[in-house]
Amino acid sequence: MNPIAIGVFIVIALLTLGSGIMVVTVRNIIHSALWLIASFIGVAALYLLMEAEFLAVVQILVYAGAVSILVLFAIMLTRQVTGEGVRVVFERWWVALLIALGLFGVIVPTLWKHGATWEEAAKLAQVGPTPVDGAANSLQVATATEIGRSFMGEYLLPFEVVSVLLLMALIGAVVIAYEERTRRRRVLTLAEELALKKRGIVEPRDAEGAVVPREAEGKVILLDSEQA
Amino acid sequence: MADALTQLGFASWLSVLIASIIKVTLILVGGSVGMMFLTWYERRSISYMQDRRGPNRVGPQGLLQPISEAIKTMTKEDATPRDADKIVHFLAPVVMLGATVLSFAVIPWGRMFPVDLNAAVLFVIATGGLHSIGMMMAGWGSNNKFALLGGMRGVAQLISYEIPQVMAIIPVVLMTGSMSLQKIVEAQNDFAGLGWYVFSPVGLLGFALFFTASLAEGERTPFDIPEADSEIIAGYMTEYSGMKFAVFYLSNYMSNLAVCFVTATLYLGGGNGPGVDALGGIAGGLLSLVYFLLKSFALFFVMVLIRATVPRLRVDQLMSFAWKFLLPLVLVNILSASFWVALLRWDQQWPQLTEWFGAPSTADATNWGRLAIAIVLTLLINAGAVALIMRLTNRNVQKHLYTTDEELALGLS
Amino acid sequence: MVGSVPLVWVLTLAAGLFCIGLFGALSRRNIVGMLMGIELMLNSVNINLVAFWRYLQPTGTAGLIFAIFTIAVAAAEVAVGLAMVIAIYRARLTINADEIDTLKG
Amino acid sequence: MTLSHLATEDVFVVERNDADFRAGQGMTKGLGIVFRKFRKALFGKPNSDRADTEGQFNVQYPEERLAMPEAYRNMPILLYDDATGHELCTSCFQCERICPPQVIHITQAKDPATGKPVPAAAKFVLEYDTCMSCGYCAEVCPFDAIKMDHDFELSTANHPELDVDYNRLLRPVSYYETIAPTMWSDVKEQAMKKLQNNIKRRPGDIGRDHGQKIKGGAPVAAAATPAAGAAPAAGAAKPRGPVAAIGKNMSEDKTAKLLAIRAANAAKRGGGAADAAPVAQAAPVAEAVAAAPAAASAAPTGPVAAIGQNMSEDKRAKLEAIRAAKRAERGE
Amino acid sequence: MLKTEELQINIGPQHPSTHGVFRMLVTVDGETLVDLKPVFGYLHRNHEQLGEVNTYLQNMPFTDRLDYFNSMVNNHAYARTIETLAGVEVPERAQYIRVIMDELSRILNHATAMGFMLGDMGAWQTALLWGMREREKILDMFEYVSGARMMCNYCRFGGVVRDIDDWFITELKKLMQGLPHYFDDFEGLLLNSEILLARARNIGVLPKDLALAYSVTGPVLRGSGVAYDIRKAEPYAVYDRFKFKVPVGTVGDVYDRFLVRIAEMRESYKILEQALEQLPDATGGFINPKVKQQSLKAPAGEAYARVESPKGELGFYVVSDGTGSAYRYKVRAPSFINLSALADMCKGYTIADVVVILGSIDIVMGEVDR
Repeated sequence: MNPIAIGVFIVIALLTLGSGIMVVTVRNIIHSALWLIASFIGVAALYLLMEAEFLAVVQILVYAGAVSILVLFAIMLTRQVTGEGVRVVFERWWVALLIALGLFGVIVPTLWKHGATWEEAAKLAQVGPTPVDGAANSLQVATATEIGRSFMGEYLLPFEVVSVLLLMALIGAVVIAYEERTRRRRVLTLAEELALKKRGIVEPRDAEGAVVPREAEGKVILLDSEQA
Repeated sequence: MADALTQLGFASWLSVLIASIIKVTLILVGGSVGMMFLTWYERRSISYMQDRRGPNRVGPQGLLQPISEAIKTMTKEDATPRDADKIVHFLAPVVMLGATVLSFAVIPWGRMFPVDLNAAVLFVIATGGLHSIGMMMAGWGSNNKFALLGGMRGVAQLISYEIPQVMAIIPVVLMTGSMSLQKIVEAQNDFAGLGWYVFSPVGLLGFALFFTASLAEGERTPFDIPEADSEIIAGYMTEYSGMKFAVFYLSNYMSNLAVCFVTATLYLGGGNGPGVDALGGIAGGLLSLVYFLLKSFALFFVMVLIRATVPRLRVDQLMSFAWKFLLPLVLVNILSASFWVALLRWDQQWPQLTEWFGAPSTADATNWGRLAIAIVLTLLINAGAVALIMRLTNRNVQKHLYTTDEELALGLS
Repeated sequence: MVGSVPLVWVLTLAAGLFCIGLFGALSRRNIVGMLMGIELMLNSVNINLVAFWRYLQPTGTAGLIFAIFTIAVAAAEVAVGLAMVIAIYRARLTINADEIDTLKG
Repeated sequence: MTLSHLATEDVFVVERNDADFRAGQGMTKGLGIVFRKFRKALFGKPNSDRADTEGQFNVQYPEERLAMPEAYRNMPILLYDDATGHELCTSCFQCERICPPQVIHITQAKDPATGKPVPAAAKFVLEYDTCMSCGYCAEVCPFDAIKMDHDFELSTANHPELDVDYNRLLRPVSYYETIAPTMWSDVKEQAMKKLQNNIKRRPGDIGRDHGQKIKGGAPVAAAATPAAGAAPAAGAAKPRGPVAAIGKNMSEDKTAKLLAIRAANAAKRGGGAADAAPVAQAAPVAEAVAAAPAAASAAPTGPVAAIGQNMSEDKRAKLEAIRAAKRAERGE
Repeated sequence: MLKTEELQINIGPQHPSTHGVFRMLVTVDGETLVDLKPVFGYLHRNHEQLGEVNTYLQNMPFTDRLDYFNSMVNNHAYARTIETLAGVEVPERAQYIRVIMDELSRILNHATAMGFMLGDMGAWQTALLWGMREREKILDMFEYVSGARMMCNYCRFGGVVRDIDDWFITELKKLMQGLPHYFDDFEGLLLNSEILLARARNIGVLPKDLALAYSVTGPVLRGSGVAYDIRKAEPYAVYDRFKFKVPVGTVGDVYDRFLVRIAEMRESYKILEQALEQLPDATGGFINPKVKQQSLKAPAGEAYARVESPKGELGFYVVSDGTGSAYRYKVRAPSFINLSALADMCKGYTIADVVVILGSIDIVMGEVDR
C-alpha cells in the first residue's frame, strides 16, 4: 500500500466529484462552467496518476483548454440581459435527482460485487511483458509511440472515420453559426462611401439629403491624385 | 535524488515526497529569480535601444530593482471592484500563475530535467492553453467592459495561435521520433554538440514559426493585443492592482521565460554545445546550463528587440496572420519534415523497404549524400512555400482598400 | 497507483461522476448547462476506459485509443452543439430548453 | 476656391511605395537600426554633443546637472546690496501692474515720522504657486530689483509656504552675479547708481533688514514678519539662501540641506511642536546648518509643517489680510 | 461573425492614448466603430476671456499654454496679429529669428507627434524617445534664448525679447549635423515596416472634399492631397525668401499624414539651412525699439493673422477698441478644428484604429479646450 498514491487519489477524487457537483448545482452558469474546468483538470490528474500521460495532456489541451473555453464563449454570447433572475433548473429537478441516485445505487453494488475478480485480473496484468533481467515489475505501459503505431495500424479505419467526423463537425459548426453577410450590419468608412459615390452606386447627397449634381464634384481640389 | 534519500534511511514514499518538494521549490525559485532577472534584462536592454539608461539605482546596475518593485506592489492597496465577482476575480491570477508554474515541471535547465514526461512537448503547450482560462476569468470577473474585451481578445488569440504552435512542433517530433524533451535534446547532439535542428531547413522554418506563434502566446509585441494599453487600457488586467497585478506580471514573464527555454530546447539544441560531452560530469552539466541560459536569453533579447521596433497588429490582422500565414506554412513544414525523415531514416524506420528495393543499408545518420539531398529538397519546398504565401499576402494587402461594389451596396441597404 | 488504489475505487469515482452529469443534463433548463452535464458523463466514461486499460491491459493500447476517440467525438459534439445553441439564440433570443419547443424556426 | 496659388514646383507628392513586394525587409531594417542603437549605446560614448544622435542622452539628475543658461527663469527673487544691505526695490508697482496672473502684492513703506511714502517696500508678497514664470516683472523693473532665479527645486508639502515674502525673496546681488554674470554686468552700474539715489531718500533702516538673517547678527524673531498667524511658518522656512542654486558644489549643498531637514524633523519629533523658535535653535539643527559651509549664513531652520495644521485657512487668512491692507491703502 | 449588440464605451478622459484629458464616447458593433462623439472641455481655462481682460503684452505668456509643444509658433502668431493691428514694423533679423524658431518647433513637434502616434500603435516608445532626444536638444536651445524650455514667451511686438548669439548659431549648426541621421534612423525604423503599413495604410481616410469641408489644415489637409500651406499661400515673415516644397499625400490616410510629417521635417531642415545663411547681422536690431511694449495701444479696428503652425493654420483674431487690451480676442486653433473631423474619419474602423487616427491628427488638448 502506497500512502501517497492513496492520498493523492482521494484528493483528486474529491476535487473531481466536488467540482462536478458544483457544476450541476451552482446557479450562475459561468461559475458552473468554471467548476467544469476544475473537474476536467481533476480527471486529467487522475489520468496522470494512472500513467496515461499522453491522455492527460490531451485532456487538458482539449477539454480544459478548448471545450471549456468554447462553453464560456457560448455562454457569454447567449447571455440574456434580462434573464438573470429566472430559474435555472426544471421544476421537477428532484425527479432527475432520483434517477441519478437510482442509477448510482444500481451501479456501485454491482461494481463492488465484482471487485475481487478484477483485483485478481489486475494483479495478473501487472506482470511485465517479458521480464528480461528478472525485474518483474519493470512494466512498460503503452506510451504515445504505441498509441501512434496503433492509430496507423490496427485502428486506421476508426481513426480516419473520426477525422472525417471532426471535419464534418468543423464544417457543420461553421455553417450553423455562420450569419449571412447580407444580414450583418456593416458600417461604411468614408473611403468606401466615396468609392460608392464615384462608381455611381449611391447618389452623393449633401447634408439636407438633396442629390448633389455630379458635375459639382472634384472641382475644388487643386491636386488630384491621378494627375499628380 | 529519491534514491539517495532512500539510502539515507527514509521510507520510500517519504523520500519521494521530500525529493518532489525540493524539486518543486528549486523550480519555483529558479522560475521567479529568472523572471526577476528577465524584467531587469528587458528594461535595461530596451533602454539602451532607446538611448537611455534604464533602472540603475537599486543595487549594482539596478539589479535589485525587481525586488524593490515586488515589495512595492506587495504593499500596495489591493482593490477589488464592488460589482466584481469576488471569487473569480481573486482566482484568475492564481490560475494564470498556476498554469505557468505547471509548465516549468517539464522544462529542462540545460541537461537537468525536472520530470521527463512522455508527452512533455504537448504538456508545455497544454499548460500554455490554460492561460486562456485565467484570462477569461479575469476579464469576466472584473465586471469591466475593457477587461471583458481584453479577456475575449486574449482568449481568441491564444486559441488561434495554439494551433500553429502545436503544429510547428510536429517536425521536431517527427525528426526525433519522440515527444520527450530529453530525447529531443539528445537527438541534437550530433556534430560535436552542434547538430541543432535550427540548422536544417525544416528546423529553421519551424523555429521561425514556433517563435512567432510563441510571441503571440506570451502576449509579446507585436501580438500584445490583450493588453494593448492604448486601446483597451490594460485589457483583462485593468481592474487589478497590488499583489494580484504582480502575480499576473509574474506569470507573464515566467511564461515568456518558459517560451524561451522551450524554443532553445526544441530548436537550438538545449544544453548541447561544443565541449559539453568532452567535459562530462558536473562540469559538463554546468557548461550545458550556461549554454542553455545563453541561448534562452539571446532569444529573449530578440523578443525585446522586436518589442522595441515594431508596432502591434490589429486584432483582425492578428487572426488572419495566424490562419492565413502561419498555418499554411506550418503545414508545408510538416510535409517537408516528413520528406526529411523519410530520406534520412527510411531504412531504419522501414527495414523491409530496404530489402525490397535493395538499397544500401546505412544505419548512421551522417550519410552526407542523403543529407545533401534532404537539405536541398526541403529547402526548395520551404522556400517555395514562403515565397508563394508572401506573394498571396501581398496581393491581399493591395486589394484591401475598397471592397466590391456588391458588398458595399449590401452594406448600405 | 496500481496495487494501492483498487480498481473498484476508480470505477466508483467514474460512476459518481456519471450520475452527477446525468443529474445535470436532466435538471438544467439552460441548453449549455445540459451540454456541460453531458461532458461530465463523457469524462466519466473516459475514466472507465483508462482505468480498465491501466489495470487489465496496460501494455495494449485499446483503452487509450478508445478514450482518445471519445475525446474527439466529444469535441465534435461540443462544437456542433454550441453552434446550434448560438443559432437558436439568434433566432429565438433564448437558450432555455422549455421555450424551444416548436419545430418552426 | 483660392487654393490654386501654389505653383507645381512648390509641391511634391510623398512616395508611398504601394507596389513594393513586402517580405519583411522593412521590419528587418528597423530591427537592424535598433540593434545598432543598442550597440552604440552600450559600448559607445555617451551623447555629449548636440550633433550626436547615438549613445545615451539622459542626465542622471540629482548627481549630474546641466548648466543653466543665464536667461533661465524660474521664480522671481528680490535683490539687495551685499555691502549695505539695502534692497533695490523701491515699490514702484511696475511689476505688480504687469504681472499677468497678478501674484505680486506690494505695500509701500512709509516714513514713521512723517507718514510720507519712502522708495522702499514694506511688504512684498509673491504667490509662487500661481506664478507662471513669464519673467515680465524682471523685464519691466526699472531698478533691476526683481530678477528670475535659477533654483527650481521648490517642491514642498506645505502649500502656504509658497506665499513667499521678503524673508525668502531676498538674495544678495553677489548671488545673482554668480548665476547670471553677463546679464548683471550689463545693468550693474545703472542699477547701483539708482540704488544710491534711493538710499538717500530712505530714512533710518527702512529698506533694509527685511531678511533679518542677512547680516549675521542675532536673527530677529519670527514675530517681525508682517502677516500674523501663518506667517511664522512661512518665515521660518528651509534655509533658502544663496546656497541652493549656485550649482557648483551641488552634492555637498544637497547633503547639507538634507541633514538640516532631517535634523529639523528629528527635533520636531522630539520636542513640542508648538513653538517654532526654541526648536529652531535646537542643537542638531544648528550643527547641521553649520556643517554646510555655504549654508552658514542661512536661516534658522524651523519645523515648517508642524504649525500649519489648517493650511487652506491659513492661506486664505493671509491673502485676506494682504488684500484688506491694500484696500485700506487705496482708501476704500 | 456573430451578431452583437452595440456597446457604448467611454475612451477617456483618463485613458493612456487620448492625448490629454479628452473623452471619446464610442459606440461599437463588435470591434467596428459605429459612432464617435468627442467630448472635451476638461481643460478649459478661459483663455479667450483672459485675452480680453489682459493687456496685449500680458496675454503673450498665456498663448504659450495653448499648444504647449510649439509656444514659439503661438507667440509668433499672436505677435503678428498685434503687429498688424498696431502697425508695428519688425526688423529683418527678428523675422529670421522667428522663422528659425518656428522651424525648430516644427521639427520637434513632428518628431514627438509621430512618436506618440507610433506609441499608440504599440511601438514601444522607441520612435518617441528618439524624437524626445532631438526635442531635448532643441528645447535646451530654446531655454538658452528665451529662458524657458516650453513656455518660451519669446516674441515681443516688433521683434523678439533677446537676440540669438554665436553660441546659439554654433549649437544650431551642430544640431543640424545630427538631424539628418535622426531622420534616416526614424524612416528606417518604421517607414517601411510591414506592420506599420498594415496598421496605417488606408486607415482613417479623409477624402479631399471632406477635408476642405471640415476646413482642416496642416499635415492632415496636406495628407489628403490638398497643397495648402500658409507659408506658401500667404508668405508671412520672410518665408518668401526660402526655397522649399510642400509635401502632399494622395490617399489621405494615416500613412499619408505620417509621410507628410516626415517630409515636412526634411523641408524644415532646408529652411533652417537657408535661414542661417541669410541671417542678417545684428546691426538692424532684434526688436523695434519704438514700440512701447507694456502700454501698447492699438487703434480701433480688427486684425486676423495666421501662421502655419506644425498642427495647421493657427490664427488669432483681435478686435481693438483703442484701449490697451483687446475688445474681442479669438483663437483659431488648428487642433480643435482638425479634431472635428475625427468622428467621420473613424467611422467604420475598429477601436484599435481610432486611437491611431487620433494620434495621426496630432492634437494638443491645451489648444482644443483653450
